Amino acid sequence: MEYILLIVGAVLVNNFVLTRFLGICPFLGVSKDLPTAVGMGGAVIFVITCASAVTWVFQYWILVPLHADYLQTIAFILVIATFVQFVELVLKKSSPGLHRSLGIYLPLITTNCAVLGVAVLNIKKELPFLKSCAFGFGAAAGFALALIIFTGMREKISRANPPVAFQGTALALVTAGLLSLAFMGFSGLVKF
Amino acid sequence: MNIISSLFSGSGGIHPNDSKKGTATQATVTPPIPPLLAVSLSQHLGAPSKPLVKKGDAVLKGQSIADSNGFVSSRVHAPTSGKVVFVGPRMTASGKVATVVEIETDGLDQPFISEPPAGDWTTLPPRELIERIHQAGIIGMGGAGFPTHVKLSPPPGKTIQTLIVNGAECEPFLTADHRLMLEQAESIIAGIGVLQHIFKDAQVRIAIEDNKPDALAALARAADKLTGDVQIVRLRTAYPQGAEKQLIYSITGYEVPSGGLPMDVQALVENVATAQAIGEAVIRGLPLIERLLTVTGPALAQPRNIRALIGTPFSDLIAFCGGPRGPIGRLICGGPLMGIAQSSLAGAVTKTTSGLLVLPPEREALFSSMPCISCGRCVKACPMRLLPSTLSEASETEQDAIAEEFNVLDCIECGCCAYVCPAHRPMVQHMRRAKVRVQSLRKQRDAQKKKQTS
Amino acid sequence: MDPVLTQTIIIGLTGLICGAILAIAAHFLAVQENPRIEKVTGLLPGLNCGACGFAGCADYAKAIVTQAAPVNLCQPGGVETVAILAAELGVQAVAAERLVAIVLCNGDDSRAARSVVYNGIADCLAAEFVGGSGKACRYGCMGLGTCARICPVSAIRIEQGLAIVDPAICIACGKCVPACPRTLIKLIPESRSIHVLCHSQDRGPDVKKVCSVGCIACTLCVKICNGQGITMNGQLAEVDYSVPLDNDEVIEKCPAHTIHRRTGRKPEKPA
Amino acid sequence: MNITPASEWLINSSPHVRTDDSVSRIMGRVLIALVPALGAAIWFFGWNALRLTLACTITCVVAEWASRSLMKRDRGINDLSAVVTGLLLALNLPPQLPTWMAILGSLVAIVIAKQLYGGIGYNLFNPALIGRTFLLVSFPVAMTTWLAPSVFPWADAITTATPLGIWKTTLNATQQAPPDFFKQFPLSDLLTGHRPGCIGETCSLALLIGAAYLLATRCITWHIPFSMLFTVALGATILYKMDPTQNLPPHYHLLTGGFLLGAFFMATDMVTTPVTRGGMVVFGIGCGIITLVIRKWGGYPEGVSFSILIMNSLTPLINRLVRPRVFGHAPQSKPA
Repeated sequence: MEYILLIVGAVLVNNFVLTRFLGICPFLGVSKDLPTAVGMGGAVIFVITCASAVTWVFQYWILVPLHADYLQTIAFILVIATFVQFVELVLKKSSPGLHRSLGIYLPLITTNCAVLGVAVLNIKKELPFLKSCAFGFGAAAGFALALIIFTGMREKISRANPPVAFQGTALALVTAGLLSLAFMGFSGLVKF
Repeated sequence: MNIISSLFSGSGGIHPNDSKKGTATQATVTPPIPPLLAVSLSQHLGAPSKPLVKKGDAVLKGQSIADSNGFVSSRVHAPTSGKVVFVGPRMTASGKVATVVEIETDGLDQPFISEPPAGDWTTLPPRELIERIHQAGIIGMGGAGFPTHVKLSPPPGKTIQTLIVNGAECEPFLTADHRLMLEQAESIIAGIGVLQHIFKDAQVRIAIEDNKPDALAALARAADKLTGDVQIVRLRTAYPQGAEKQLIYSITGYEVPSGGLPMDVQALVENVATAQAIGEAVIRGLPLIERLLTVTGPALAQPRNIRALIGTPFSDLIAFCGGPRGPIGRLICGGPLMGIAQSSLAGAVTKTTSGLLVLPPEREALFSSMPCISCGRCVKACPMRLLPSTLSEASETEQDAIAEEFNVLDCIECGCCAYVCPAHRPMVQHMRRAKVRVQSLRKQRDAQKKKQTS
Repeated sequence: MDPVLTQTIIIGLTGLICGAILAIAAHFLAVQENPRIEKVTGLLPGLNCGACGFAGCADYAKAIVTQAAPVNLCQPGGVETVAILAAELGVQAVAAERLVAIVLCNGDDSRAARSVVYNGIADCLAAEFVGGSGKACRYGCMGLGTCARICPVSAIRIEQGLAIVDPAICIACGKCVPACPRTLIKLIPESRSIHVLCHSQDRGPDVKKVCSVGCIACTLCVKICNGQGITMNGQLAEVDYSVPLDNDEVIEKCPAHTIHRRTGRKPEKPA
Repeated sequence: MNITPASEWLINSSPHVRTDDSVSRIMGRVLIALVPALGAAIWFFGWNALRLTLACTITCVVAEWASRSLMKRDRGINDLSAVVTGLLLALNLPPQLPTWMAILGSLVAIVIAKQLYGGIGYNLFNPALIGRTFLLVSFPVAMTTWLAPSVFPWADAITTATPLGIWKTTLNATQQAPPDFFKQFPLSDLLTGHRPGCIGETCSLALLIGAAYLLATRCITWHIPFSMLFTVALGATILYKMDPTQNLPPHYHLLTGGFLLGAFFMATDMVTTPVTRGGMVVFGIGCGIITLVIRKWGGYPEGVSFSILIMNSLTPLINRLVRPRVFGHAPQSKPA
């Protein structure tokens, strides 16, 4: 039950994109068509969940015993970068089409604040290992969910007729804001 | 003959005011031979016919004036005797430019062949019956104009189990098929007899909407002459009940697969008028040179069902019906839901012209450029279960890939979506545009693929 | 332990391990790529207009490198790109003459008659389904601007219901050619300057009824130039753009004022 | 023969007949359907109701007209959709809300939620709900201060709380249902509308009359409101059966808060809801579940507007995923 609440909280209540406003760059960048968004969502879920696990191990087995937790940020980025590179290699091999449409946003997961954010939050909240993984998964699933919903909306916007000044990213940002307004309804759902 | 009700009821459809009262009870009349006939050589689907006559030639009634140009093509005959005064490109009622043969009639109506073909047709093999149908220039008279001899020659491996004779006439205003069924039931049944000879084991289903009980009764009476598995089927009145795919579903419960033909579900649909023409051609050796059509509409003085020669100019038809009553706003060749708007009176009757509709000017324009408000009425009305709302938006923004994904190519252009649209969007035009664009997208993609593999 | 040392060791080791993992992964998951394709892509203008017949610049580059496709297909790039590509790949190539698009109709609202009122989508392809946008001529420009919308460089404008190409801007990508449902747009060598601006196959009297500048098929121009440069195609005089034609007489004598001089050249660049 | 010259004829693609119905007529019918609720609002909340209604409606119409003019687009306010938005927003506001807030909410609704997308047909979210939610998030106190209804002639009103508000705060504070809750809010008051709440949401009877009119004129179909109603009723029944002391009985779920107004007037907004009937059912079920979840576990006492907005955001996906099987696309057995 605790795990479910943790995940629900991370997906709906404290959605990384919609309430913490982390990871906006790929959120806007790869939300133009559905298959790409689903691919990106999958990649992010994989990277964040694994990164949560590995950074937890890294923190508590290496950095803490060595009293080097001040290296947290730089070490985490290193680990995350490795994961992202790995995902990129796999994707390039297995589905070049998806790889091409993700483009620059795939390597950019590395610097995606959401990934680092989850890792750092795990440590900050002093979550035990499994909960860290669950939280990581939930946060990533929330990102994927928001991305997919947003992609659907952007497809509809692409057939809309906005004033010229608001075409493209401007309107996408307005939409993201309205979406986050709607998601505020979930606030207080899980006290976490 | 018993009348049974159709077992299957398709989805979607609309119930417009059928406006048939004015002409449904009027017997067919034959106008005098017009002074000039404009016979198009592209009345059918497929390659235009090759003209066999040139300017100055004298022609006789029923004489072939154009020959098939390939397998999917048809022949054209002179509807009456006279002199050819022009052969060349002209605007036709279909809204396209086509080769037209203009005949100055001599009023003598001299026939080319006077004798019916010798011998008993029932002893002939199907191949020869089909050849007679080809020689008579018969094409689908319901609207599409597909050459009938092609339809009757399924490729090897395909069999026809259900032969559906379409007397649904679901378009509002039109009553020509209705009158044909009342006045020439015997002749239609004779044509069905010929079709039974071609497809020996096929069951015959004569489909008529339940708003024409007299036609149902007339055909039921006449059909007693037929042997084999024949039934009259009463259809629920709805538009587009008479559309080929919807009709096959109503009768057999099978959906013609996307991109497929009726023969893929072992069915064949012939319009009642076509069936009648087949009988005339095979039994009496007469080519298709005239047809019944309804000249009607609120802006016409005397709406009538008319037996018109192919090539009769629309202006003669309107004059024969007493001319317009008040100003004309639109002239439609065909029914109000699938007909073609005319930009002049220069059009002329073709083998597929089922009606001529004279409409008064509207108070407001029919279509507007208002955005879709996603009310979903078109989705409910679409008999193909498409999402016209999304498709029209995709067409508007030229998102051809979306249009393709949402199956725009399955659209039958019946017009139900545009009929119900409260935003008055030109839905059918959007669909047609998206279809053309998707097809060219596919062509491009195929070409690209070829390039990559080569 | 010295914190600096700890730091170095931790980060160094982590980096090493990560690097090793990636190296192994890269070895197993390697994808072959030809570096020349990328280089050639960089040399192309990057408009992705598709005039070369490939899906875009990258596709064309791939075809050049792997299938030895000719290097002179890029229209927007013009002579310079052909020269650069030829040098890069070490092949001989002659740049074809620069092409420009032209609309073979001159029937704007002041010259072409209107017969009906069109009520529908403002798009030529859509209007063609119902026989046009209301102009009486069945062959001429409908003026609904489908070509103008598809043009990637906005070289086409609609003036009084007639599409006009600005040759100075046109990059000859050819997108407008199939976009015109009445096939009025042609790509022609830029040095050709005399045009029969009509596409009507109607006979003279019929043309006269619907347009004041339509070709009435009097064949005078063909006689003047002895069939060299202008030929009859049915009821229409057509310029044969493969033959140079520079004869002002055809312009002056044309009774319907259908023939015009329009230069296709870009204005000379100041040296 | 006297024939109108063809130059006055119209040519258009088929079909050549169409329905007489139009967007402005649909909007007009929605306005008619809202008249009973508006009447009840004025009856119970008097001048405040009138003030909010006028402020919202006028602001919406003016904002719509101004945005259209600024964008140099045709078709201003004659489709009545701005009036509908304004009226719906007003009916969703608490009676004592300052006028300037109502005006601000209307501006957000029309300018941001609607015209930025290109106007009617293109908006993703229900504009009235965006306006209301924006106000709720920005001015939580003003938006959750309620007045007790006082029947004509209107006396000075007393500040109080809505039934759902009382229920939630008491439950959160004492872990027990508020005492006298059902005496304080008898079923009859919920039906007539004699209870605190947003001005248009209290009178269930008036809303039901309007809903019946909308259904009878085929302005809305049953799919969204009834699947939403059914989901909430079912969920509430299950919860109530599990623990009657901690959960509201199902009919209180349906008759309190903005449920009826939301289900019949906001969740049925055509533009922001799915087009397929299956999609509409999914939409309604989704709204019902989210409403119940927010009411039961969420931080806000009322979740109808949020649930509709969240489902609005899912509409494009529902339209894409819940589609009927296209004719001829089935894996069907061929005739033998």
